Amino acid sequence: MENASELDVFRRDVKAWVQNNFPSSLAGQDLAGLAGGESGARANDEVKTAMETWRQRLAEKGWGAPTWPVEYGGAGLSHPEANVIGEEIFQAGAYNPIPHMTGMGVTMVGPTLLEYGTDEQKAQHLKGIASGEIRWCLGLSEPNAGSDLASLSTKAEDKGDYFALNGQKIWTSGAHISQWCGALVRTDSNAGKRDGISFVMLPMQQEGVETRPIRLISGVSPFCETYFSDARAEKGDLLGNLNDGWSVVKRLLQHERQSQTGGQGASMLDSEPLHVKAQRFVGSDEDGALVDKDLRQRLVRNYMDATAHRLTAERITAEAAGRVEVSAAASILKNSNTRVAQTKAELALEIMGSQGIGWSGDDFAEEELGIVREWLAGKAMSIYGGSYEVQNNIISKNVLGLPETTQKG
Amino acid sequence: MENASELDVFRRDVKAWVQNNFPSSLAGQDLAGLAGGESGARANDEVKTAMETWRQRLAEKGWGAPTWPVEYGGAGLSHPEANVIGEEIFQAGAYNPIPHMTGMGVTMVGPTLLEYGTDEQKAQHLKGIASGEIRWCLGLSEPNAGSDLASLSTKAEDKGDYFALNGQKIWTSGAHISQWCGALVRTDSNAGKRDGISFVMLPMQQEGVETRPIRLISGVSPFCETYFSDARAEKGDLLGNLNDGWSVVKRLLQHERQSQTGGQGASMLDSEPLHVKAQRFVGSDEDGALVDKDLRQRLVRNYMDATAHRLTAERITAEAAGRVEVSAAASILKNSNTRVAQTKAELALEIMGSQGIGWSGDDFAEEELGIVREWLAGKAMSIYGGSYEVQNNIISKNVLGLPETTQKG
Amino acid sequence: MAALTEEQSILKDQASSWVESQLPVQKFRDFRNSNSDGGFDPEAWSAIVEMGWTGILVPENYGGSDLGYLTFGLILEQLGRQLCASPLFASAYVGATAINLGGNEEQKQSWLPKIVDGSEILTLAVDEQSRHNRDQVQTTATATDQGYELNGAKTFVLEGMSATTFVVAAKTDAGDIALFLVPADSAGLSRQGMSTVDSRDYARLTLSGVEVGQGALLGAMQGSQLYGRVLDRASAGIAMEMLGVGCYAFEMTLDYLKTRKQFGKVIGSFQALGHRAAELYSSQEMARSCAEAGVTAIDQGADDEAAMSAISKAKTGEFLFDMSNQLIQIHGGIGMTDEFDAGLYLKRARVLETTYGNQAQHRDRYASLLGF
Amino acid sequence: MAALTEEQSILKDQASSWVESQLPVQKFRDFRNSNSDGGFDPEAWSAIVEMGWTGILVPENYGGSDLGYLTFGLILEQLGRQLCASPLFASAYVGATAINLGGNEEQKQSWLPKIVDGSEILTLAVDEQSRHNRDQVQTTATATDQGYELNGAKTFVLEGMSATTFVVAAKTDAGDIALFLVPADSAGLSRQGMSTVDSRDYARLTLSGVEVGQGALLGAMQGSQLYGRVLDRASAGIAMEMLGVGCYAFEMTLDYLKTRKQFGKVIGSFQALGHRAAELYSSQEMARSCAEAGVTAIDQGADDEAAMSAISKAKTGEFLFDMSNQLIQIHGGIGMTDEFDAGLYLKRARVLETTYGNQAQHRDRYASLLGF
Repeated sequence: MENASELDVFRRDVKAWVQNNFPSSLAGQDLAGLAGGESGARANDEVKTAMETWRQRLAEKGWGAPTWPVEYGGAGLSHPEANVIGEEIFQAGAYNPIPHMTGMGVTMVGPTLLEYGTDEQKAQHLKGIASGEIRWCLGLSEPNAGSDLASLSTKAEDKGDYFALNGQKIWTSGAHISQWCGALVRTDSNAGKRDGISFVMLPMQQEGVETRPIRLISGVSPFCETYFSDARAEKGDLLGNLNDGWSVVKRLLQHERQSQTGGQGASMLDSEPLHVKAQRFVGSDEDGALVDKDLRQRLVRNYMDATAHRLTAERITAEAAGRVEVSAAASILKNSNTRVAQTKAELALEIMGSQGIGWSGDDFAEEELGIVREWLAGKAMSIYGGSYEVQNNIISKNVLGLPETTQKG
Repeated sequence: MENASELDVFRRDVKAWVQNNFPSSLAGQDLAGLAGGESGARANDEVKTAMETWRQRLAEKGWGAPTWPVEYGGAGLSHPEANVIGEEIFQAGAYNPIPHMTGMGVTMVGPTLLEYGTDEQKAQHLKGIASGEIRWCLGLSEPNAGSDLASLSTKAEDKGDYFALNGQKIWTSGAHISQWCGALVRTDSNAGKRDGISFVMLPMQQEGVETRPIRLISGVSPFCETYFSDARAEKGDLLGNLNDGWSVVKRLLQHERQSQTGGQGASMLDSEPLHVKAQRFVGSDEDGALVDKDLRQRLVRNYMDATAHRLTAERITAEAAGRVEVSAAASILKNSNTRVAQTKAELALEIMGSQGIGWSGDDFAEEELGIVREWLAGKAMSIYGGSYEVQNNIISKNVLGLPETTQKG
Repeated sequence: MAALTEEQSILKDQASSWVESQLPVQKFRDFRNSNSDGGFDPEAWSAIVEMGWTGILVPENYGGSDLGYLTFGLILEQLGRQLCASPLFASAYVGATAINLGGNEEQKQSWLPKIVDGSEILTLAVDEQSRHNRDQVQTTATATDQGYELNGAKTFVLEGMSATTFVVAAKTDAGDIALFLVPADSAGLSRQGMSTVDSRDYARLTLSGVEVGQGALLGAMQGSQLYGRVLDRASAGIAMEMLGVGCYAFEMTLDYLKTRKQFGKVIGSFQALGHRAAELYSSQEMARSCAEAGVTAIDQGADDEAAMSAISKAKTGEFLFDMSNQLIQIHGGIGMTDEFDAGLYLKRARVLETTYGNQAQHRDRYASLLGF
Repeated sequence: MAALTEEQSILKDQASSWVESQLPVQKFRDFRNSNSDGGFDPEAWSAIVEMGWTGILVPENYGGSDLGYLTFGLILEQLGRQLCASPLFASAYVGATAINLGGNEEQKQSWLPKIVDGSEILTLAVDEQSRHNRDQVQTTATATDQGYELNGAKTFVLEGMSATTFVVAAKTDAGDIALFLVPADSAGLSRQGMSTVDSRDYARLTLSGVEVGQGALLGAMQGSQLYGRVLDRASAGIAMEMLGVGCYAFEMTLDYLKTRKQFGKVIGSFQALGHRAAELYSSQEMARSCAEAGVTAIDQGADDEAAMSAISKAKTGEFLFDMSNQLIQIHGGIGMTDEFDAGLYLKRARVLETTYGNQAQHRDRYASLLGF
C-alpha cells in the first residue's frame, strides 16, 4: 500500500480541485444518463455546455484514465491514487463522465491497447479515449453464439493492405453512436475454433458498416445488431498478432469482468438508501423497526451482502498491493456485485408497491420510474460480460482447480 | 378415485378396529424406536409383549402390507384404502410397526418380488414380510461406488446349484439384525458395466456372511459393512433373470424413492409443533408474534413448504387415481420431503439455542437430545436412496426430457 | 387434495385451446403496441362472456353456472399463460364474490345477471397507499338521509378505466370497513389511468362527495368480515393467474433448454442448468398444489380458507418470482430484448406479486392466522 | 480494508504450521474419545501460553505483546481449522477484553499477568436462558458492606469447568448490568458440566449468596456499556474461529471433489458440484472479509465496531452453516460416519452458531444499529 499520509495529502488536493472545477449547474443532474447516448442527446444546451467544460477539465488533468501514462492522455497515477479520485468525485456528488463517454474505451479497449498495441497504435488511439472524445464499441458476440464466443463466423478477408469484413455482430454496445469498433473476426477458416481468430479495429463511419439498435425490455436501446458488408479495417489496425485474437479477447474480457466488479456509479437506486425508502413507504413501529419484518430481514441480508462485497473488493485490492494484475477474484466479485445489485433493485420494487410498477406518466415520480427501468436493465448484469454461469465455470476451473467439465453452461 | 362414501364406511371400521386392538400399554411409547433394531432391544418385557401382540393382530388382518394379495399375507386392498389404514393408525396415536420390523421388506423387497418373483419365491418369502417376522436388508452399495451403483465388484460364482458370493457391501441397513439379504452381484465380468449384474437373495445367518456396524455421526449404527466370503445363495433365490439384475434394482430403487417421499412417522420433531416450541423458547410479543421475527419468517416458509409438499403428494396420489404406478413425481417428492425435514430440524436446533446442542446427560430433556440426534441422522436423507443430486438428474432427464449429460453427480 | 373432476378437466382443456388459438400472447403484444394506455380487447371480452366464464361463480337462478372457484381458477390459469387482458377476474370473480357474499336478494338480482352478460364491469377499489394494507382504509362513507356520501381516494384499481361500477371499501360512521357499490359515472367520482409496466388497465380514483343510495351498501355480512373474505378470495384467484404465468414461463424455458445450442450442445445438457430446471419444476408443482388448494378451500367452505389463500399467494409468488428471473437469465441476451416475450412475463409477474399483498405480507398473515 | 501486515502474516503462518503439526483434528478426536466430558489438552494449553498467544491483547506493561484483535483473530482462525480445544478464547480474548476495558489499574495489575502466564483462566458467564439474549440478566449483585452478594444462575458458560474465575454479568441495585470477577472456588458457587455435541467444556453455574469484595466490580467503564462492548468483541472473535472451521471444511470438500471418482470421473468435474464449490468459495471469501473487518474495527476504534461485529458473526455464520451441511452432503455416506471428521465440524459449527447470538439475532441487531 501507498504511504497513507502521502495519500491523504493527495486526497485533500483532489477534493479541493473537484470543488473548484465541478460546474455547479451539473449538481443534481442525472449525470450517468447525460454521459450515455440517449438521454445525453435530449439534454438542454446549457447542461450540454457545462458537461463539455467538465469533461475538458478532467481530460486536461489526465483523470479520464488516471493510471495511464501521461503521454497517452492519462495522469500516470497509481491505482490507490486513482481510487481516491473516484471516491472524491463521488463524495462531491459529481461524476466522471469520461469512461461512460468512451463506451468500452476506458475500461476495456484502452488497457488492452496498452498491453498489446504497437507504439503507433497507442499514439493514435489512447489520447482520444482518455479525453472522452472517441467512443468505442466492441463487436464480439454473434447471433447463435452467446456465451460460446469462439464459434463466431464473421470473416475478415486479406485484401493486401486491408481486411474486408463480412458478417453480423450482436449486442454491440453503443455501436450506433461510436466512432471506432474493436471486432473479433475469423481470419483462418481452416484453423481450430479458437485459432483462426484475429482482433481488428475499424472506424464505424464507413459504408460497409450498418447498425440497428435493439430495443430492450427496459425500453432503451443501448445495443445494436451490427452488419459488416465489405467493411474495411486497415492492416495497421490489427491488434496483437494475426490469428492470435483469442488471447487478446481473453484479456479484454478480464478487463471487462474487472470493470463489472462494482463501483460507484450514480443511479436512481443509490439516491435514497433502501431502509430510508422503506421507512417512507412501509413505515416503522414504535421501536423504530420497519413494520414489515419479513422485508426488514431481507433488507439486512442485502445490506450485509453489499458490505461483504465491498470489503472483499477492498481486501483483494489491498492484498494485490495496487498492482495492475487482473485478479482471478474478478469472477467472484462480478457475481457478488450482480447478486447484490439485482436483489437491491427487486427490494426497491417491493418497497414501492404499486408505485414500483410504473412505466411512464405523472402518476409516478421520476425516481420511481427510473428505478423500474434500472431494475429491468439490471437483469443484463448476470448475462453480459460472461454470464453468472460462465463466471462460476471460471471460478470452478481457474480458481479452484477443478477439472474442466465437458459442459460449460 | 374410490367412491368416497364407501371409503368413509371403511374408515369408520378401521377406526373402531384400531381403538379396540391397539394395546393401551403402548400409548405414548417411542414406537418407531421400538420397531427398529437398537432401542427395541432395550425395551422392557411388558412393552415387548404388547408390541408382539399388536404385530400379530395387524398381521392377521393383513395390514402389514395391506395392498398385497391375501394369499401372500396382505389384505388385497386398494391404495386409498391402505392410506386410510395408515391415517387412522396415525390419528389414534398408534403406529404400524410391521414395515419397520421388516427392514427393507415391506417397502422395497416385497413389491419387487411381487413383480419379478416366481410363484415359489412369492410363496416362500412374502408372508414372512407381511407379518413382520422376517427382516430384510439390501446389499447394493459398495465402497468407492457411492451413487455409481453399477460399478460394483462383488462376484457371484456359479457353483452348479448355488452361487458363491465374494466381496464387500457397505451401507447395508440393519444387516446385523436381518434374516435375509437381497444382493446385487456381478455374474458376468466380461459383460458391460450394467449387463453382467444379477440380483440374488440369501440368508444372513450363514458362515460366509460377516457384518460390521458403522457408527454414524448421530451416535447410532443402523448400517453395516457386510463381507461375503463364499457366502451361499441358492440358484432358486435368483430374482429376475440371470444378468438382468440391473432392471430389478432399478425397480427396487423406484420403490425406495416412493417410500421416502414423506409420510407419517413418529419423531421427536413431530411431538411439539415448531411454532409452539418457539413460543416456549423464544417468547412472543404483545401481538402474539414471535419475538425473533427473522426466525418467524423462516418458520413460516418451512410451514408453507411442508404444506406444499403434503398437498403435492396428495394431488399426485389423487391424479394417479390410486394406481400402483410408481410415479416420476417420486424424485420431486423425495427432495422436497428432505428439504422440509432437514430445514425443520435446523430450525428446531436454532429455536432451542444452547439446549439444542446437547449430546447426553440430565442437563437436557430427552426430547431435546432426541431432536439433536434426529437432526444429525436426517443429514442422510439427502444422501441415501439416491442423493439429492441424483434425484435432480432423474427429474431433469426422465421427467423434463432434457438430454442426458455425460456427468451425473 | 382431490384431483380435478372430469368436468373441470374438460373445461380446462377447452379454455386452454381457445386461449392458445384465439388469444396467444402475440395478441396482447399487438394490443400493447397499439394502445399503451392499458385496457383489453373488446372482441375477446365478448367471446369470454359468450362462453359463460363470467357466470362460473354465479348461482343458476341468477343466470350463472355456479361451477365454483376451482373451475374459475383453472380459467384464470389459462388466461394467465398467454397474458390475456380482460376484466374477467375483476368483475366476474372479485365483483361476483362481493355480491354473492355481501349482497341481499335485491342486490343479487340487479347485479349478478349483469356481471354474467358483461353489461356491468365491477371491480374492487381497496388500496389507498402504494403498498397493499387491508387495514389502511381512510375513505369514509357517511350516512345521509338518502344513503351515503363517500369521500377519499383509491389507487391501483384493477380495470379501473373500464369498470362501470366500483366496489369501494370505506369506513362507516361506526368505524367499520364496509363495501359500497359506486357507479363509475357518479357525480364527484373521477378516475385517471396509470401507465404500468404490464400495460394493463389500472386507475386512481378520487371520490369527493359522491352520493349513493341505501342500496349501495353490501350489508348481508358484517362489513369488515365481508371485506376480509373478499380479499382472501381475490388473493387465491390471483394465485391461479400467477400459476398460469409461471407455468408458461417454465415451458418457454424448458423448450429453450432443449433447442438452444452452445459449445456444440443443447444447453439443457449442462448439468447446472438441468438441475436448475429440476428445481424450478419442483417449485412449479408445489405452486400448483398450493394454488389449486387455495381455490378448492373456498369451494369446500374449509375452516382454513384464509390460511390457504395466504399460502397460495405466497407460494405461487415465490415460484413466479424465481421463474420469471430465470426465464430471462436462461434465455440470455435474447431474453433482454423487447421483441422476445420474456420481458412481458417478467413485468406481469411483478405486478401480480404486488396485487392484494405480496409474499411477505401473506407470510406474515399466515403466521398471524396460526397464532405465532 | 487493509491487507495483513508482514508481522501478522508471519504470525498467522507460524500458528498455522504449529496447529497442523502439533494439534491436528485427530488430537481433538483422541481427546474426545478418551474424555467425553469436554475440556482441553493441558499440554497444548501450556504450549499456547509459552508461545505468548495469551498476551496478544495485553499491554506490554502487563506482560503482553499488545498485537491487537486482528492478530488474535488470525490465531483463533488457525485453531478453528483443527477444532483445537483450549481456553485461549474465553480467557485471553474475552477475559482480557473485559479487564482491559473495565478494570482499574489495580485490577489490571493483578489479573492481566495471570491471564498471560495461564495461571488464571477467565471466562464470561452471561447467558441465563437457552437462547442468548443480552438484555435478559436476572442474576443480582446486591451491595454489602464488604462488596457484593451475587445470586442467580448461568448456563452455557464456555470453559466453565476449567475456568478459575468467572466474569459474571449481574444486575446491580441500580438496575444496571455490570461485570463481576468471581473466583470459581467462591463459597456458594457451584458448577455442573454440560455434555454437548462438540465435546467441549461448558457448564451451568449456580450462585447463591456468593460474597465478593469491592474489587470484584469492573467499574472503569459504565456497566452496561462495558458489558455490551465485551459481547460485541466476543462475537467478532467467535467469527474468526468460525471462519477457520469453515475454511478447513471447504478445503476438505475441495480435496474430495478432486479425488473422489464416480461414473469414471472425479466428482468435481460434474458441473452442478463445480458450481456449488464456486458458490461456497465465494461465500468463504465474503466471510473472510467480514470476519477480518470485525476484529480490525476493534483495533481501529472504529465508530461502527458494533455493526461490524454483527456483520462478522452473521456472515461467517451463514457461510459456516452452508459449508458444514455441504461438507456432509458432498462427502455422501462417508460424511455420515463418526469415523470421518465431517461430523465433528458440523457439530462444532452449530455450537459456535448459537454462541453469543445466532445469525438472526445479529441481523436484527445490525438493523437496529442502523436505525431501521
